[in-house]
Amino acid sequence: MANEKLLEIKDLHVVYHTDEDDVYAVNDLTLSLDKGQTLGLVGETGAGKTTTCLSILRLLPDKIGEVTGGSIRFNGKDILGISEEEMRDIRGQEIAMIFQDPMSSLNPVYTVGYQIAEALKYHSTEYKTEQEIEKRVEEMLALVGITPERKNDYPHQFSGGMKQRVVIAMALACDPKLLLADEPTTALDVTIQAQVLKLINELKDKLKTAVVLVTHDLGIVAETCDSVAVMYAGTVIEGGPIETIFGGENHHPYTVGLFGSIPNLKVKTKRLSPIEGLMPDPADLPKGCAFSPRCPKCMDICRTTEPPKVFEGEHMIKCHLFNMNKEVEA
Amino acid sequence: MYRMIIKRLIMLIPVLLGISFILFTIMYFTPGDAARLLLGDSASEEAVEALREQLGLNGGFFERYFDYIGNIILHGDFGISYRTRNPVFTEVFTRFHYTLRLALTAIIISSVLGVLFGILSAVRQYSIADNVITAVTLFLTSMPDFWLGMMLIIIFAVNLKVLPISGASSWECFILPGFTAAANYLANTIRMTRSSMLETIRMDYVRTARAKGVPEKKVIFGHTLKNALMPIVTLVGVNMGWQLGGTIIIEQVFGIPGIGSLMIQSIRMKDTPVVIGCIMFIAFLSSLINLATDIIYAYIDPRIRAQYVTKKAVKA
Amino acid sequence: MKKFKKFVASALAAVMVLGLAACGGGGGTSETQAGSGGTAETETTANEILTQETAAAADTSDGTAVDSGAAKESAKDSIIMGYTAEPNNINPGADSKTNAQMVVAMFHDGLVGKAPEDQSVIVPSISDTWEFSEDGTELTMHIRDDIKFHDGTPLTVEDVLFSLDYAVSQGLNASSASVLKSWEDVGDNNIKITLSYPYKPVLQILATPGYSIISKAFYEQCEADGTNFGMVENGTGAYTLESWTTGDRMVLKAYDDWHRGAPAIKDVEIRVCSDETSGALMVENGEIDFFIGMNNADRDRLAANENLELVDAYSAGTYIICMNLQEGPFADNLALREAVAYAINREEILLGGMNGVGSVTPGPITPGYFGYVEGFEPYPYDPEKAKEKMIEAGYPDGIDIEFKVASDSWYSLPAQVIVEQLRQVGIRCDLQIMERAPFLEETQEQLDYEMCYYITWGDFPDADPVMWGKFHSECIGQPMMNFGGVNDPEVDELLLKARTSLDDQERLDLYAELAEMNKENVWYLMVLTTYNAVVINKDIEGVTPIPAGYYNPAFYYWVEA
Amino acid sequence: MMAKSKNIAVSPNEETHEVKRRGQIAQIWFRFRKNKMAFAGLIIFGLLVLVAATAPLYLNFERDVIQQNIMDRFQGPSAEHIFGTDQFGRDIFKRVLWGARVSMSVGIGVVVVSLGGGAILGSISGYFGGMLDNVIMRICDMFLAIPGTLLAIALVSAFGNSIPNLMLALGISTMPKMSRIVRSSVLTLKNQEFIEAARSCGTSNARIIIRHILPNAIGPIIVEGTLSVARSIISVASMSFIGLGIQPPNPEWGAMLSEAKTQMINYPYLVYAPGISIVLTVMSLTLIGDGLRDALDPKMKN
Repeated sequence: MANEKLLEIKDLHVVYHTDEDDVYAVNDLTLSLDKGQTLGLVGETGAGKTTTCLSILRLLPDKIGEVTGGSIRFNGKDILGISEEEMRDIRGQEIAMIFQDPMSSLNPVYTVGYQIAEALKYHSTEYKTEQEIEKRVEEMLALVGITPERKNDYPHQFSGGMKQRVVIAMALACDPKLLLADEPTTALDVTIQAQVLKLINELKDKLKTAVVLVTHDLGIVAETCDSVAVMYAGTVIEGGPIETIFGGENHHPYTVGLFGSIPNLKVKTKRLSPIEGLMPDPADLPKGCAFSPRCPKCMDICRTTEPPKVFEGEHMIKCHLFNMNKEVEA
Repeated sequence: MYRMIIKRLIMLIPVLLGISFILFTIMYFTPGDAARLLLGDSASEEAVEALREQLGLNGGFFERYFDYIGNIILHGDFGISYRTRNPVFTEVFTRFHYTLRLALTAIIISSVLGVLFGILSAVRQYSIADNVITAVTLFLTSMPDFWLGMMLIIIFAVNLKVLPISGASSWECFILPGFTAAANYLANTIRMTRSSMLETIRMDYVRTARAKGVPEKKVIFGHTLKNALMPIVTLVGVNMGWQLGGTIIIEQVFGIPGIGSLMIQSIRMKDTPVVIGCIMFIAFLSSLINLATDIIYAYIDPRIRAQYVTKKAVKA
Repeated sequence: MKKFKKFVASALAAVMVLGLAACGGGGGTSETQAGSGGTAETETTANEILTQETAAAADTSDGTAVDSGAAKESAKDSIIMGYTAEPNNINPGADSKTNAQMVVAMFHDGLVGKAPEDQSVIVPSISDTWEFSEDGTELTMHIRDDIKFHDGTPLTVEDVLFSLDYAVSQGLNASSASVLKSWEDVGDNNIKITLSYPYKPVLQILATPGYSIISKAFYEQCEADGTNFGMVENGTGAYTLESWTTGDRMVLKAYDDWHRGAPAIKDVEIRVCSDETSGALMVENGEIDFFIGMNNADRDRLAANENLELVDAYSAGTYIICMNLQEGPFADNLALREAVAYAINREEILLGGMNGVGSVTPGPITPGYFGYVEGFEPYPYDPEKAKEKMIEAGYPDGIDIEFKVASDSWYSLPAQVIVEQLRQVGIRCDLQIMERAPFLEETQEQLDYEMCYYITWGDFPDADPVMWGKFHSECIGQPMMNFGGVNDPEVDELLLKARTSLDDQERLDLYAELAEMNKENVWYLMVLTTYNAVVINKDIEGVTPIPAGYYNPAFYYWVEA
Repeated sequence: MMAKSKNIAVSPNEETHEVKRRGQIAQIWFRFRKNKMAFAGLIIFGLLVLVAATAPLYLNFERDVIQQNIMDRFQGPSAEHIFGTDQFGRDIFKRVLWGARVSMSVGIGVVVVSLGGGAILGSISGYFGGMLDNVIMRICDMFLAIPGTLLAIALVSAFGNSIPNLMLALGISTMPKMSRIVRSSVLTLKNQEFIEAARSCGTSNARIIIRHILPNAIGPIIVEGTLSVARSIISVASMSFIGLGIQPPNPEWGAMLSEAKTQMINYPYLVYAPGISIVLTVMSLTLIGDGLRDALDPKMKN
């Protein structure tokens, strides 16, 4: 089971065409996820995490966002190649997504019950009649800890945390094989964050759903994920099973920086060490390694040549630092 | 809800009084003598003077104004038309239904076509259809309505002879004027629908709906339109209000004996009670329509409904 | 145009018929006279008619003058008439405008009526016989006792006396009311009207819709219960008012007991056309059968339409340029007025301003009206002479003047041509196109203008009302009257003489003399007169030109459905 | 003493604003230029303005524009008269060209009146707030409840018919709307720090409004002003159409249409050129206005 690949992304390129420039949001991204596993997608804001999720669902903004290269395989099927009809069947039923901001993810003019039922209505083979759907909605609400009577309430009658539970209920209503959770807790209070995460974890175990958890909170990653991919400027710069990222010796300077910039209660640090500088403008990426302008260990080659992917078992690092002594992918 | 309605109605009173005062002032200072106009060119000075006395045109400004407004407040009497000697409201009501029919035709045309083309334009953004619609919209907003009316008459009534040129005797008579009156609002509605749709289509909840695998049609007409409609409802309401008072020149072009024609005629004849009566009536109606719009708005948007219905805030 | 030619021909015929009738000792009754009207050719006839009408009328004292369309078979019994302006009300005395008077005349009768074929011929109506006293100051009229109002109540002498009281108290009759001094019941269903002075056209006055006979009881009833008398009717006329949707239409039904015979056309609808253009299109498309108020711009097109006919009547008015004689640059500056007279080119004004419809009229009286001066020569168009006169007037470098005109196209368009012609000789006009209300107030009541362009108007085809109103000093400051401000004792005297004379030739001479004086002094500059054409479906017969515009469908019939 | 401290405190403030604004203008221009439609509008409008401004160089008002040649009336379009001649035999093309002068200048005049009045009322209302604001805004409400065309008609009837009166009447009838727009701009600015700063230095209210608030509120005002000119050109034409606007022989487009109204069935060519001129002008102004709005506030753009 662990070896069965559910999601495989290869060399994905996504460009946003805006009025002024072309924004290279995802560049040469490669990822994979096994069934029932949890992948943590980590990176700063603007690193392309959300774009990656949207690409998987093929929900990039119409006319603006475009996949310019690479492939996404879900359950062995090339998602980018299938028709819109087929894709719609996958959405909601096989892949579901939880968006970052629960406040705006629910349609204000429909009751929450209706919005959960909707996913079932269009896909589910299991819940067909109205009663079955109603029952399932109530079941789902109960599952996420909301009294089923509230299904007729409108979103504005719920608080943020409750809304996120509704969103989760909605996402899981059809028992999807893959759940894309795009920073599901960022917009929430810390206490509620924990509840929501716990909920996702419980449900994942219960329903055997694979999860892509997008976050920039390494603590969460450590708690929930089986593997991790660190993204920077639209590409994965380091990835592998959780132990290789949180343990191990060799890390990408950016990952090091990322870890350094969060307070650690166990290790006494005098002060946090933030990464200097800002993410490069994705419309105007620097030559060579995208991280080079900010990299404390930057070398000449970094500014001219794109770094190769260096593998160390399942652990991958995309950096010139490790290029000399490790096997290099062609 | 009722409190809101009552409050809004009460707030209307000072506005109506203000309107009456503004118009009374303007009409007072307009040259020309209503009595002379009524009797015609060849009437004698004495006859004119007698009529002037009879109509109460000889008093001072404030005396006449307070007389007028006093009658409205105390007796609900809006006076009689100097021109026909009929009560003002008889005059207004015999004309009003024409304007109402024109306004409704226009509003139906502009709303239905406006929303449809607006959606089409938004859904197929940057397509040929979108560009054509945008161009037509721009053209419609740039056209003086009377010129459009003239062109429509030349094309449909004179050359093709398929529609009547003027008058108000059958429903066909309202097609050309309806289109003419609708043109500007049609353009507005298209623009508004388009931008509102585009804005809503980008909303997270629309993405959520798509992520659930909701069919595109349902996404557009359910999730997006229902939200995008809200500003459009307001626009339709405002349009309706303006249509009632704004078809003056179109009524002139197409010879519809509506309230606009009555007002122009009354201004020319210095028929002050009718002018003020008409405008107060229109202002009152527009306010009612605005109120209705707000109620409809509340009906569509549960968030606003909640404000009026109950104050209970549900916390998790 | 076809119709126009036809009626010119018939007018000529009328001259001959009338001549015969006169020779035959007054044997002619009104219905034997063929259609005539206000053409230039008929003015002499008009005079003759006036001399012999009394005798003619007296001969029809059996009271069975049947002259309505009833005598003919009509192929269709309904008609839709279009009018560009709706009456403000149908109270006989309240609204002097043609549109109101036309409708009033359909509902009511006067003491006497007019022959449908010829407006200058007086025929019996509510009064079947009448007689003037020797000195012409007393008129005894017999009132028919078999006439009923629309509500079925019989018409009495009391109603007639009341109607005269009512009529003279109405503003619009002011100019004519002074002729009528008193009226009384003299028994045997006779009334006696005493005149202030001998006045030949008094029967013409009594035949205008302003002197309609109304029901006293009905009027008092309206007063009592607050009904708006201007929105209802209870006359004795050919039609009754079925319904009136203001701003849209009036629906009329024939009154089959009409004493002039049941009208052949039973249902009449008077539609309000928003403007001249749409009215023209409606008559073209057959939406209406009869259109009054045609714009000259549409004339050629309608004339060419083989389903339609134009019925042309000379307008009852003459368009005039007025220069303020009381104050401003034109007062006391004859040379400047002469400069204007030489500067205008009437033909161009007629073409550019009226689309060439009508004719140039140098004299003060409209063709077809009693008092029209034939062969009257105006100042020739001579810009060079005009420039000389400008120097003579003391304005070698030209002059800036204010030119006021009412906004209706038939005033404002010719005015624009005049402005242009005056500019050529150095008179620079500031053209002010005004709403009618302030225009009338400023130009006619306050005499607050330098130059304006307006119209004279004669309700009935006689020179007196027009000439008296325009030239008599007592009429200064009265609307539609002497707004030029002519103030000349000699003129006043001549006017009085012409008014009270019983000798037609003397009157004609006097009016010719006045016309000459007007030309010499350039008080009013007569420019043109136009046709008041109605456009009708070619299958309607019986429509004759009526200069004052009081068309009555009671006399019409259809030859084909 | 006061004056001195003002200099110290305010001048740098103003300068920085100046610098910022210049940068903004360049940015706005950049965004505007990228908007092809708006730029096309600007070019069309520019050409129209050029035609209007230079008309006296190639046309003689008396000889070409108002002189009648009655005998040449209603000549259809030909090489000599490309849009034909009107009922007084005047060349329609030349009149339309000259009409651009009249239509545009009156249209702009109307906006100057309404913008001027609106800026004064709106800024007073927004800046001082309270009772004054309430009174001004309620009066605006009353005026807004009266249909604009009708108010203008009534005002022109009252004032009398002339170009200044027409501009005044149309200006007054659009003033309430303008006041509201200015007021809302002022309201958003009034509590910002730099205004507080100016106020704390004792700058007079009038100076704050004129030097600090209005220049910063200018964006939406310019947009509204541009669109307003477009609407005013239509309003002026409408007024002329019903005979209450520009008086003959002055060639204004609406007045030309009004003259053509009775003749349009026989000579439809009379209504084409003036109508299309109006559409073109209004369209170009609308494009510019919309473009400016997008350029000033890129967030608004879809």
